[in-house]
Amino acid sequence: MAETRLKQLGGIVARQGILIAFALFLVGFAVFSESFSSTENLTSVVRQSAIIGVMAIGVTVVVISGNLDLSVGSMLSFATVMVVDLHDKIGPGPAMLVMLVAVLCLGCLNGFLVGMLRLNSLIVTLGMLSAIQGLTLIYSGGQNVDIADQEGTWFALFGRGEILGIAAPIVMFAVLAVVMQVVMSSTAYGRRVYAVGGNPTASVFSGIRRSRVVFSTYVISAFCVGLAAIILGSRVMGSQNNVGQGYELLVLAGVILGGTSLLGGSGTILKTVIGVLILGFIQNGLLLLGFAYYVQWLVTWVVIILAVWLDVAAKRGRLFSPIA
Amino acid sequence: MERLKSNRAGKWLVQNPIWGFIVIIFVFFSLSNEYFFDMRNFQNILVQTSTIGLIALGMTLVMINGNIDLSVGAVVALAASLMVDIQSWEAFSGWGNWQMLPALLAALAAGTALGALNGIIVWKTGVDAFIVTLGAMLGVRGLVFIYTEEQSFFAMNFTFSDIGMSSVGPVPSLAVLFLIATVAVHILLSRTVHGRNTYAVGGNREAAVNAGIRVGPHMVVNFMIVGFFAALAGVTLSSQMGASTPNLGREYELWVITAVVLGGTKLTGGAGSIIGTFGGVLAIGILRNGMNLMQVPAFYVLVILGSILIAVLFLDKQLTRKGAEALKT
Amino acid sequence: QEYKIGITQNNVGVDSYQTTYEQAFISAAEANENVEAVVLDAGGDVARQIAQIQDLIQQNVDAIIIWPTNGQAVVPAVRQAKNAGIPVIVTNSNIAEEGFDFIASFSGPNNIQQGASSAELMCEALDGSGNIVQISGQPGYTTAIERQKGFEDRLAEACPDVTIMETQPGDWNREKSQRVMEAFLVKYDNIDGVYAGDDNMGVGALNAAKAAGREGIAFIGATNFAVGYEAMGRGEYYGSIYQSPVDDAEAALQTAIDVLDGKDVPFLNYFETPKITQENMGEFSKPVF
Amino acid sequence: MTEQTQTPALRLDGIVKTFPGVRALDGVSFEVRAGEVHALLGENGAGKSTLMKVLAGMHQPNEGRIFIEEREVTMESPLHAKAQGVVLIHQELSLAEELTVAENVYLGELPRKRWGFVDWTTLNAKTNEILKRLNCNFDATTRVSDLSIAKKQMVEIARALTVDAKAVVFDEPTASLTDAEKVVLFDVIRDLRARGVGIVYISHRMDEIFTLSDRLSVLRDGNYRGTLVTAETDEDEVTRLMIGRSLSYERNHEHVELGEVALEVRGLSCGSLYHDVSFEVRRGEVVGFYGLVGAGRTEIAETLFGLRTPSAGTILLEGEEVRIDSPVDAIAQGISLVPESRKEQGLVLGMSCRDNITLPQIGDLTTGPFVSNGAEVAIYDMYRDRLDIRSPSWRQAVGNLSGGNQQKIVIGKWLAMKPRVLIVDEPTRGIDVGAKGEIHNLIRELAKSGYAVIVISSEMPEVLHVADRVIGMYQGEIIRTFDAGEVTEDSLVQAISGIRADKAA
Ligand SMILES: Nc1ncnc2c1ncn2[C@@H]1O[C@H](COP(=O)(O)OP(=O)(O)OP(=O)(O)O)[C@@H](O)[C@H]1O
Ligand SMILES: Nc1ncnc2c1ncn2[C@@H]1O[C@H](COP(=O)(O)OP(=O)(O)OP(=O)(O)O)[C@@H](O)[C@H]1O
Ligand SMILES: [Mg+2]
Ligand SMILES: [Mg+2]
Repeated sequence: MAETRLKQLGGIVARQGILIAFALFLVGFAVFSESFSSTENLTSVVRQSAIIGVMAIGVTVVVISGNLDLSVGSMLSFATVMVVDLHDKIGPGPAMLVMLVAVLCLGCLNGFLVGMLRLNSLIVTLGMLSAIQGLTLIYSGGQNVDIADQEGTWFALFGRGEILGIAAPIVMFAVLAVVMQVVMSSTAYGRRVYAVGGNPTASVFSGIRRSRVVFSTYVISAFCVGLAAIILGSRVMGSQNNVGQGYELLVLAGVILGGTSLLGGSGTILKTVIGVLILGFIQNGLLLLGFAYYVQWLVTWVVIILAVWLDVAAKRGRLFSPIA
Repeated sequence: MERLKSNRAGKWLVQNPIWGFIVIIFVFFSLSNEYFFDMRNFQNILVQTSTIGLIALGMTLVMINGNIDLSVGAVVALAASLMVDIQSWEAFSGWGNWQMLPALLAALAAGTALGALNGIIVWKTGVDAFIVTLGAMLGVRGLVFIYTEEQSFFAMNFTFSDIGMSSVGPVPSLAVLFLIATVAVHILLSRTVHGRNTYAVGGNREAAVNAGIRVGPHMVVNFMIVGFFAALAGVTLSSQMGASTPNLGREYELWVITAVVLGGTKLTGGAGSIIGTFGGVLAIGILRNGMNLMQVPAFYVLVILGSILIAVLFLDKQLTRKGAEALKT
Repeated sequence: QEYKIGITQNNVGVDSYQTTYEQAFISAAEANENVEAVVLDAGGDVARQIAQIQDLIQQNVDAIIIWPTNGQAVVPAVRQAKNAGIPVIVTNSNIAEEGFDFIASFSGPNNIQQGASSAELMCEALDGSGNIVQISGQPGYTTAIERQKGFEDRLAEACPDVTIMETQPGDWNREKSQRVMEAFLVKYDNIDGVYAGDDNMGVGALNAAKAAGREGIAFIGATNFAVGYEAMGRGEYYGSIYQSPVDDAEAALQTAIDVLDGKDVPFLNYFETPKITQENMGEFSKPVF
Repeated sequence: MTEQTQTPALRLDGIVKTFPGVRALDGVSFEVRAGEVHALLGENGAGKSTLMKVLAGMHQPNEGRIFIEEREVTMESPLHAKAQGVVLIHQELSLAEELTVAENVYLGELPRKRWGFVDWTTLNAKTNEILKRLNCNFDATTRVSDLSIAKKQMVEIARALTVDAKAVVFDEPTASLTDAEKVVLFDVIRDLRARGVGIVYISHRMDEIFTLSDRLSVLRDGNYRGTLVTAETDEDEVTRLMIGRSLSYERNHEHVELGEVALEVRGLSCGSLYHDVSFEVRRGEVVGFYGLVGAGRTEIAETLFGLRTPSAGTILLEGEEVRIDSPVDAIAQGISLVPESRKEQGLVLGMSCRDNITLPQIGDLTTGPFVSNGAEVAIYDMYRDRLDIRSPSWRQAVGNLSGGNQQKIVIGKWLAMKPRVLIVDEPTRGIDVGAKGEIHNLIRELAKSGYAVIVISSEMPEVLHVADRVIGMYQGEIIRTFDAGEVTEDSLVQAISGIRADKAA
């Protein structure tokens, strides 16, 4: 009995190759860099990862439903510029509210185009990437924005403060991850998202309002971007028009590292969290080891592929792919 | 709409809606801007699109295979750096203009080799091409910076940039090269065994495996082709500039993919054509050129470009719509 | 006599400097009734900039002002313009020497000199000895390279006892720079000074140090931004280099007009970029960006 | 009969194949002689397809040996198997949609000219020859995506004729063929047999097995159960071997009290798909729709389920006119549709059995905001028992089940909705005889307990057996409605060929 339990456990662990990869990295960096494993550094990395992480949670939902969202990067720029700019004009509370509404509108637009009109999500969100970048520049006139009173505002809580002794970004990241994980795994809504991603036609034949489900995933994604913008704006206390440039691919990398398939229908939020943390720890670890930036890029190349390879190899039970 | 579908030209248009869109913007820019409708401007457009265009040719194959290559932008930079740097090596100083040859070979070989590397990793590890090439996008850029030590290179020999600016008869050489490559890849895809297998591998991988197509090596070849074209694009781009910079080609992958998908290639693989891709490339080129000439402010260019991408998809949807009888799923 | 002057800028909107430059240029052109300006933005892409130069030649403008996305790569396009009989004025950062034959004039700041000035500030702040870290601009861009080079060369010369422990790029991005600084702070507990390629990144580094509760670090930047100016006012930021995009833009336009008017213009037309520190900041107005 | 020799064309010995959690084949041995049609039978999930995939090199066996003409071989890959003369026609379509018919037929072996160019002339000529042999009325250059399912199946079959095969395996080739195409296929198979090819024929349709095969072997739960000479056995014996008991095939027409009209359709049309369709279904009644492929039956069902917008006509449920704009509306009105294509429309293949069964009602299975695991598993268990679904656990991804068990999951999914009107479109496609009987009984039972049921089927015995009334359709029109007593095979065949009752009489 106990033996079979153990075997089962072994089987489960073996199938979670990404966890093993994650553990290997942590150990590896800890061996080579003394400062890496300090609590200070570990929390610092998780805190830094919160921005990408929060966005990746939203994007995971979109990807599970079988679509892509490449607009999150420029949407982050837009949201951060907006919330920082409005902060001094109408106060932190209203600023966040207005920004969230604006971002949700963009999410609705994405959702309408992909969900209702059934347009190709890659091109739609690429188009939105460009359009939102333009909107941001038009909004700010191309200027950087800053918060004048950095010390006095309670807006500082989200990026710099602590909740119950834990850095606020980490708390927000964790809470969001847990909530979304539960939503995806244990609610009817989550089940519908998986169904739509797994087989859109069959989901319609099962009485699922496919358009609405897809629409909602983009709203969730946009909301997550809004949260990330609050963290980012508060952390930096300022913003520039291209802060989020390139984030779309980083976010997607985190999602895929977590094992979510781009084809839709599979993946979990918690694994995305792990994927994002791996990215964060690689970046941080390489920085601490003092590699030049281009060496960091090279190593990241190798490490990303190794991590995902380990994951897929564990799932299929053999190292090399069987295709001829 | 029904009448449109019934005649041959109409049917063709429904299959390649991008060309309808090209006609629209072409007429629009011709009417609204005095500089647009001009032979020299058309040549400019062809030359300007040739970079994205060359890469898009290879990308079409890879995407019909059901894969993707995000590392093309970095390969452009690598090939450009090799091309410009190697031709000024001491060793070849006595070769006259032939000093460009080893540089060209090195650049193309590097691109092809990196393509092969991507392909082999995708094949052997079974890791999604998206993640493999996303890694390579970063890593190859790292190689570029290591090789160039962060420097831009400049071709002492102006012949190099003169080639980039030269013309064959009335048509710029780069445009000619691009057109020839387009025809060649079109023939490859539509007439050869490899090309037809490309559709099979992307359309139904299991069927392809069962039919005995060696899917792995097949994909590697297509990755090599896209690597080759990305390198070729790097060479032509550097010859337009007579120089190279390590940051060359950033975000090209996104534009290339946009062009290919606009041209009707499916992300999931199995469908697509070079004629469509050519249309997609041209559409983006005309839009950019037209907006430059019309002096649309930079911020608005982004908004317009984004909106138009989406509009094209919408148009496509309208053209291919099945009508009231269709299944509502 | 009306001049049609085309300008292709590096990457408007990527930072406030470039945006303010563009606005200043447009308003200067509007103020001058003899000038009709064609304003283009290359979005940081060399290839697009070359295309824009070709488009401007196609439109037969009287002069082209170019803010090179890359000093080397634009040379052949500039040569093309020259061959078409259109004078070219380079602004903000210069093109490679090989291209000097094809341009009428350069107008802008001297980035090497700026880096050197920052090094001098650093020596001053640390009294000639200490350990510092450097956060550079986006790798591969001329401005970043020149400032880094100017800084490093001058530092070794002026105060060899100041050691640069590590240099990492901050990509002109405040958040990135903040992240880099957080890692530096974990790694080194003896940082005396930070040199950042511009104030935007400098303030990011400052944010990180403040959050970690580390004091006594001298922050020195370049291209004084409003945030940097304010931080200086609070006594948190040591100093920077004052560089006005408005001066930059106006100088470029004026140079172009002078060239067209057939006046004699110096080939290298540097404008002043003085050091600004907590002491003398009163002499400067707060930057508008 | 024909020149049967005694040398086995093909021999399998002690084949074992396991999947995680499943022992699909447990030491199966059997042989096929050259020049015979050897039928392979077994319940859904018995391991027939798996065995054939092992033979064709798509799966590697854990144990066991394969002999071709008494020579031991290992099948490394499908191509390798083909090279040894073994061809498998898949149960599921396996075509590249964007390519032409010819390219699919010769997939992997396109004839070449110099420089790797495709030799189109040879390719199309050779393909057209095969298509002619198969009596297909489409051309080699047609794109596969433009073909109907039946025609795609013919393309799949055409593949078997490209090589000089020693053994050809047909895995349920007739599941989506029309009667006319079946006749052609049987001729082709007999022709192959005459040429001395060993043929394995898998089907759940007894009539086909008895018309076509020389011998038959039975698998059960991955075990070999025995081989019989077809001429010396009967359905009952085979069934007993397959499922361990006889089937009582009582024709179920003791008169049921019909209730009021549950569903009435008046003058329903949908563009060119079907035209002016009117009929009614009472509670307690099973109405069968019979017709050829393309008659428009599926489209009517889809309209009733809210998936198509009718261009004219009204739908009444229990006397009240209703608007059904989407499946959500249909479900709310108590209509269920078991769709025609289980893979595309019925199932989310990557999801577990349980999740698929509960998908349409997932919103009602919640306690608080959360889906109740207990309620879900209870529903799964109930329909697993009722439909005899064979799956190692509810966690198994539906895609890993055998075809027949997948179909049962779809049926279970819609029965679980307890609908007022149940529409089943080709409900027993690919289902074994035992389960088929169960499903038929289930349909009758459901009707008896007050459901209104519509059965769309292309199998005449099925309609005749299960339906109270049969509606014959031809090219989008109802030609004739037969009451239970008056329906005969002949009149039905006439109706679906477009011959109206008045003319026929
Ligand atoms: N790839 C797989 N992974 C896991 N289990 C599998 C896989 N393929 C088949 N099985 C299991 O093996 C058993 C045999 O399946 P198989 O498809 O051979 O049945 P079959 O006899 O062809 O049934 P049917 O008549 O329904 O087609 C089933 O229990 C099935 O669930
Ligand atoms: N390949 C095809 N191309 C164009 N139209 C088709 C094609 N196949 C079918 N149709 C049209 O679709 C309509 C219905 O087809 P369908 O095969 O779904 O009917 P059905 O009665 O449900 O048949 P079955 O249930 O046996 O498949 C017909 O009007 C037919 O003309
Ligand atoms: Mg089977
Ligand atoms: Mg049908």
